[in-house]
Amino acid sequence: MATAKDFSNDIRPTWCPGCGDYGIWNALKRALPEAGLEPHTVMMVTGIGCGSKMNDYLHINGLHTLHGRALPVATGYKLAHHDMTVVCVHGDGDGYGMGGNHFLHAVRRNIGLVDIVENNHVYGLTKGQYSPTSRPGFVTKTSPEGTIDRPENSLALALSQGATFVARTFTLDLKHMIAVMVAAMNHRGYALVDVMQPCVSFNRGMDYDWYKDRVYKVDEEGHDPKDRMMAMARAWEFPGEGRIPIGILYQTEDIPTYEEQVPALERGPLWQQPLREDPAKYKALLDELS
Amino acid sequence: MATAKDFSNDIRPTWCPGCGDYGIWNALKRALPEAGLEPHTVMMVTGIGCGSKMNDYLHINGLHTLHGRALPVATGYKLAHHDMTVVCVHGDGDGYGMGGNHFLHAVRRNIGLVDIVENNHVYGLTKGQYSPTSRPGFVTKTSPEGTIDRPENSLALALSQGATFVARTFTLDLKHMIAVMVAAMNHRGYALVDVMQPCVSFNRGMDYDWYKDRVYKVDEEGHDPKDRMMAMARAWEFPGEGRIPIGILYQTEDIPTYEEQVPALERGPLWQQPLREDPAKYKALLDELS
Amino acid sequence: MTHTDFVFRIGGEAGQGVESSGAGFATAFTRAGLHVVAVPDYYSRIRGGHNFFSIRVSPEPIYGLIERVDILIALTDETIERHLEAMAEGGIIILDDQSQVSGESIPASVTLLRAPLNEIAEKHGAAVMANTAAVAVAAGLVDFDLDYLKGVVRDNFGSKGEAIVDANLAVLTDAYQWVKEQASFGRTLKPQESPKRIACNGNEAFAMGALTAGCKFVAAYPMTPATSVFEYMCKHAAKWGIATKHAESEIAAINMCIGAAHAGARAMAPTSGGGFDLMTEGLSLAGMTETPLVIYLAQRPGPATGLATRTAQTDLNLAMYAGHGEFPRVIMAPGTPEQAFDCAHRAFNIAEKYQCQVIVLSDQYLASSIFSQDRSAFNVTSPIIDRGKLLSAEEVEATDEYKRYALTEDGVSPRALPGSSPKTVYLATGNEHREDGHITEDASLAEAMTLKRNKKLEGIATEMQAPTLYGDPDAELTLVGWGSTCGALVEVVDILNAKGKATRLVHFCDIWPFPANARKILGDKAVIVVEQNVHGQFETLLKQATGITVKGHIHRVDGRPFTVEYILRELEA
Amino acid sequence: MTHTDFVFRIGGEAGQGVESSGAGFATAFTRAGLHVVAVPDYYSRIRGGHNFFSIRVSPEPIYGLIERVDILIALTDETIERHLEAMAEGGIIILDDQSQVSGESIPASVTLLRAPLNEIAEKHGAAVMANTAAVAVAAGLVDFDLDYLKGVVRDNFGSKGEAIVDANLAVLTDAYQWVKEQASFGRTLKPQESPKRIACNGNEAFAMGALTAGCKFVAAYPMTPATSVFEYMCKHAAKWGIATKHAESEIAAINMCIGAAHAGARAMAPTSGGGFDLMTEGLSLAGMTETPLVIYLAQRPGPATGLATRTAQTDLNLAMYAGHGEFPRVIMAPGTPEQAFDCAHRAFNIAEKYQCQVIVLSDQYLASSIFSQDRSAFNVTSPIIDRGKLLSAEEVEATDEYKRYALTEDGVSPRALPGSSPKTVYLATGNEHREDGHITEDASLAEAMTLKRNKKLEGIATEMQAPTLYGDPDAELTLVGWGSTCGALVEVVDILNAKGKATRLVHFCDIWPFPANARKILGDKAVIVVEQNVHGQFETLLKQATGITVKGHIHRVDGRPFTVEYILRELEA
Ligand SMILES: Cc1ncc(C[n+]2csc(CCOP(=O)(O)OP(=O)(O)O)c2C)c(N)n1
Ligand SMILES: Cc1ncc(C[n+]2csc(CCOP(=O)(O)OP(=O)(O)O)c2C)c(N)n1
Ligand code: SF4
Ligand code: SF4
Ligand SMILES: [Mg+2]
Ligand SMILES: [Mg+2]
Repeated sequence: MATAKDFSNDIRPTWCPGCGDYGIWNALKRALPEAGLEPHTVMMVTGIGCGSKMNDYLHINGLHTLHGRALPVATGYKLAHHDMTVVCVHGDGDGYGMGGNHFLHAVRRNIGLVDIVENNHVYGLTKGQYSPTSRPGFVTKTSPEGTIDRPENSLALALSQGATFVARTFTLDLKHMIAVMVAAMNHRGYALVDVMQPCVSFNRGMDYDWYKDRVYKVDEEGHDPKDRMMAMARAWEFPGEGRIPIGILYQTEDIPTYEEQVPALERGPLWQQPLREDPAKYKALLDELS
Repeated sequence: MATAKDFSNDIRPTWCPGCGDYGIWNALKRALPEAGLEPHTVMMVTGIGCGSKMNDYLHINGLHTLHGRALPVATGYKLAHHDMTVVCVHGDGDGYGMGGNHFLHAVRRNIGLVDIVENNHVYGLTKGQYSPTSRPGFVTKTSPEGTIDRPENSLALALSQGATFVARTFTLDLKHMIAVMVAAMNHRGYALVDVMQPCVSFNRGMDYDWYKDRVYKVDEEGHDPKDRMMAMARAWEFPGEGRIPIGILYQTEDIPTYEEQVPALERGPLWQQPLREDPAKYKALLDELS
Repeated sequence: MTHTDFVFRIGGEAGQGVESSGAGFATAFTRAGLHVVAVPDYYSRIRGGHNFFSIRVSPEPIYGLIERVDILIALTDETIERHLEAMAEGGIIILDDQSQVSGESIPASVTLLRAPLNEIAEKHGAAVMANTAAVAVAAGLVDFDLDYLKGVVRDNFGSKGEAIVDANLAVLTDAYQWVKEQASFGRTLKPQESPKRIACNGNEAFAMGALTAGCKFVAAYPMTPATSVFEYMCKHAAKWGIATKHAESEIAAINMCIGAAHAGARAMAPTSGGGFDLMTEGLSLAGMTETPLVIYLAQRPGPATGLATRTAQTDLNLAMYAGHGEFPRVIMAPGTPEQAFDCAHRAFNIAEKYQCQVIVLSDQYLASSIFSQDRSAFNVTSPIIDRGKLLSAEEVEATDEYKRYALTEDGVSPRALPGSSPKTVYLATGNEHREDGHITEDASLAEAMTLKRNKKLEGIATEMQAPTLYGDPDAELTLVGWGSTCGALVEVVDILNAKGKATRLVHFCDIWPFPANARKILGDKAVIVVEQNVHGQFETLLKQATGITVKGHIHRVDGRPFTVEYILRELEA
Repeated sequence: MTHTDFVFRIGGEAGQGVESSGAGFATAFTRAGLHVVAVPDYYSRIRGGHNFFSIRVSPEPIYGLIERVDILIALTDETIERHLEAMAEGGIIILDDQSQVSGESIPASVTLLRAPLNEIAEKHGAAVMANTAAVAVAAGLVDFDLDYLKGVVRDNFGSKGEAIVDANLAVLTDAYQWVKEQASFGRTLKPQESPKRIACNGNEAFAMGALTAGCKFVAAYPMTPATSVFEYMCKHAAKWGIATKHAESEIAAINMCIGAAHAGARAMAPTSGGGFDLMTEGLSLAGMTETPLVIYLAQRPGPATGLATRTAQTDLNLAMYAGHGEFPRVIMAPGTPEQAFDCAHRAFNIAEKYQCQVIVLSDQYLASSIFSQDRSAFNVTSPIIDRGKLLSAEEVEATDEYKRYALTEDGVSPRALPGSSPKTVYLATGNEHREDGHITEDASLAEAMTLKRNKKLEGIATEMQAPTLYGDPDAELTLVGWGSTCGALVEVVDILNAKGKATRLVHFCDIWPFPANARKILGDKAVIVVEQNVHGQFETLLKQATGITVKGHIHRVDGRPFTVEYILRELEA
């Protein structure tokens, strides 16, 4: 089995000291091997943002794409190389804002990939504008009077579209993070992992203590991850005034993944299929047009 | 009060004979005046698709935009001219597919506009490819083996994001359509009206009878449109194997609209504000940089 | 001027079978060894309106659309009104005998043939077969062997069951018989011996090219006039092992293609201008990550939705310059289905050899017009497949400190596919990067990488094919065209040369990098550039790349394709 | 060569206050009547790394960035390593006296001044004020009046409370006093009488221009280096009655702008290349519906994410040609904040007069470099506001059968705002349309509308300003530049002319439609084009528009701005 070291490289992250992304980084270095993966058996697809630089700081196959486009790139990748484990890592602005449409369609397709969203409720890399998950009234440079957009509820959105794995975790709880990530990596289909991640530079109102005071583990409160309505009720708790549920809110493995159903993939991964076919088939193409 | 005739022009719709869009057209011509509107007090913003041609066939202020972009155009319009009633009309491919991200963000903003989606569960104008709401297994030119995308549940999506008005109606029930549309036009905030619309050319499996056999009125079955969980449960009924709920699934007017909260609009509609300000204010701009 | 060609035109409402009849005619004539150019004209609507299909057929080679109509099938009365002016002397208009058209406005030189189309159709089942009856009447008028039409009916309706086939065959026979007793056109159209041909439009040819080039992944969002390329790939996907994804938008489509191509699948995204706009950020990402991609861009008149079902050459500049930042790209604009097929093969090879993006620029006219083409011209069985510096399994094994973006002399770095070995784990990023793929902001590395990427243009330039020279090589008058206008221009050149006005055509298929030898082929004489846009987009590029003098140009911007006559008229003006 | 200017450079990690110190210095010097050019150099990260700010100041006018550093403030040891090479003879490096830097590698001509920066800062509260101490030390070295820095501290920290202000003031005083007793730079920097100036970067100037031009609606998605234009508008929105919308994407942003502009609000979308890509379909819609729009496109090196915080001139072609279909557009590339301000005013007027889209092309260098500018050059109070053929309430009342897209001689149709009257109810569509706005597919109407829209270019062309001629008008050597490179080029011209090498500069702000009089100003001599891209994008346009001979070019493509020396070196090479 690989170890965290196998996934490490010598590049020092550019994140601010204290940034919640370090926790996610450490969790990934441990979750990946724990899920039985090696650097060349995973493809980590990221978007653009602070946290999307994740694959620059790992020894792993990586695609660092465009702001908001991690999911379609990952979908194309998965379809062409479906025995690779595909893990997306990106920010809330990236995944839920710019990438919202890809998010919703990835969910309903149940494409087999892990979608880790580093949710710091702000745009970090562009220096602190409000994000789709920002709390109402959040004062930023693009909302000097406080935001008036109500926050997006991404877990509820995923559930509403029949997501097969919906989870949340918190960057200060390494064990919890690892457990949730490993479960996601072993899941059949699309797995959403929303990570509560403090941004110490631009979202000081939501610091580690703020989160610590609010998070609670759903599995310690009799939650049934097979009950979609219960999951929805938990999802609606946050964003909100009260507590923040973490853990696996919902999971089912009864739904086939998208890639399981694509006829072309029955003969094996696309990337390994020969480019030339049985010569007899070619004539038929011309006959169709004759 | 204006009448249907005031909203009529002499252009003959290009829709196929029997298309469900005719019913929506007729309903609009009656709902608009019934809601107290006149051709110059409404802005009808449409996307691209069969049904999006709606404003070409009405005497009304219209903006016929791009595929998927009706909502942002309408949002900009509303912010600049907020005493105009803004009504979006577009197809399911337009509103829920290409425009999915705008949809989700419009909902959470509660921007004051009516969003009528002509949901024929197919792409009509491009001649019959499956849409995000198409039933599983639907055979089309882009899904010769049947679709493997699970259908989008747009009403559930809207509810998941705190929509303040979520309704569905059916193009064969003119009275129901008019009632729902008028309620939407009078609603405070974003109002989704999903219309079950047969496409007689490219979705023959879902013809008038197919819908008639399935639709039922939620208000006849003790539905409480103030109960979000109940609304969600109804929303999850369709797309699905069973019945199709129609009527107002959820409504609340307790949430302020987006435009009510924009400070700049306190002095009146943007388009009527003078372009020049009190001369004294200008010097301050230079002082800031001095 | 005597001519040996015939032009049939079928007009009616959308939904009346104009399209299927037109295509069926084209197939039948092609099977009879005749040359065919068949051009549809549709409104952006599903039913109603006025659509028509012009089928030009000739025992001699033909290449383009002309305006004259010999036999008009008027499925609606409006058809007569709209096309009367185009009727040839001695032309015949076929209409249903129940039509209320008085015939008063019909000149003496044109015959109005009132045929019992509906009657025959209804006799055998349903009025929807009136178009079948009309086609048989048209065939009978020129004494065309009915067996060819019967064959097409069998093929087209075969999947709908024996009963439907039989009914249509009966309609054909009755209508043919009827006309034989009633009327005939002055000339006849006989089958002839000839090399085997296929009848296909540009989209089918391009898609067949992509399929046989080993394209394994297609993501798209339907958009006229590119949709049928996608649909062709979907139709063949299961059997050929191609993953096709009808994506949620063109943005998703291009990014899915990037993912798939990065994995190692030959990937393609077909679209039109508006969809291409949405793909341009992704295009830029592909440029930065050096991901091979083929984009099929079928033009239609814009801006915005414009004329959705019509034709234009207005997106050359878009294809050339869209996508932010600077990276090499390739543009080809095939002039015929045969060239489209060929471009597909070349596009996938060039994309992989230079790890770049190839845009094949088509338009609605080429995309949906049917041309008879020599079957032998389509090398489906053994096209060259060149994946460039893609590392083989053995090469990967022999690798040591793999660098995906190694600075090389030609700018092309050896490419290992992720997952192929623990030795070739790497990052690809849209940020500026080091040779190993990781992010850098170092000034000299940034400069080196920028130059590396753009250096690839030099290699690509060696792949570009010279423009085709046609007509009198020493002629004073040179017409220059690109893309789909080729056919009409060839005929213009023939006509002028036949008239004694020495003319030549220089036609560009490969457009960017601008073919180095173009300047020599063009020579020093001033030229006239013919294209379907207002701004003279190709003209600007031509002047810039060659410094040649352009003494005039012919533009058509109403969404309709160039006809031979249109160009001749403009040349005279 | 003797010089009267000083270059200060502050280097350190992101988060150490490099940015605020640099900007504060620029303001203080400007208030002292001195000329300032202050240029930041940042990494795309929030903390750590190595950022620096170069502040050039002079009693004489200065315009560009130079490479020499007189006084280096090294907040980190890495700063010394990186900038040692740039140190002038007699230069001084200020560093903290606790630093472990040995000083061995420092040449004798450079002084290492170990100052108790942290000590002083900590004495008054916290180490974060070390940069304040360093600035005071630098000021003390050139005997610059401390009151100016005190004023800046008061303004900048005022909102944070008296205690913080006082602490910083105490740090300033102590550090200044300390250096006075320790060291001094050879020359001194004295305040001088001068016309009132402001210190601002290109983004602030452009945003202030937009604000005072009556821009009422801004929708954007944050993107470096355009973000601060949006943030400026957000900051002033409540007070000035501007609706600003941080949208879900650039696609949403441009389409929101189209909606708002259609309603009658002057609307603007600021972005950078990748965001602009996403806006291009909307741009095309605006072209078709003839909706006035202003887009501010601040360039940075691509493709894709490239070097997100650095500079380039690589998106000229993108601005020129992106968006499918053909429609008129305007491109301006201001060279200074003053020009940026002016362009904003002109852009909104031209957009409304011609119902077209104006793209103002900036770049990271202009966007974020601070220049002292004469206050009088900024006509904030009474700019011309020309809304063109926008119908007044009375005109609307007098209307009869209003046609939004009436075919007129100049291509511009009278524009009524929806809702203004029952008489002016109309449809605007991205499909081809009739004069009344409703959809058409008619061929001749389609042609007429295409020509109408593009006809507007002729009117627009009359609005384009000639390029600026600077230096010796009869010089043999002509440098041509566009956009932000202006300042460096002006100084190059001065230096060469002073050296006796007659040189002139032709600088373009207005780029498209290409200024008609440019050809005359350029004359017949061959030119050298200076720009920050690989492909020579402006050079191509210049040749195409003027036919002029370009005998050479200077490109810089490492993401760093041109310095005066860089251009001089390249000219010599
Ligand atoms: C099309 C486009 N628009 C804008 C940007 C600029 N941009 C870079 S990162 C970012 C937001 C980052 O926020 P988030 O995704 O939440 O990530 P974080 O930095 O908070 O981890 C933006 C707007 C971009 N790269 N591309
Ligand atoms: C960017 C873009 N991509 C594709 C198209 C082509 N297109 C036009 S309408 C349409 C789909 C129509 O489906 P829907 O929105 O459901 O409307 P309907 O025709 O069914 O009423 C598509 C894909 C387009 N106009 N723009
Ligand atoms: S800005 Fe916020 S999210 Fe980005 S690195 Fe710093 S702390 Fe982390
Ligand atoms: S294709 Fe379908 S949706 Fe479009 S007009 Fe015809 S019936 Fe209506
Ligand atoms: Mg974030
Ligand atoms: Mg539809």
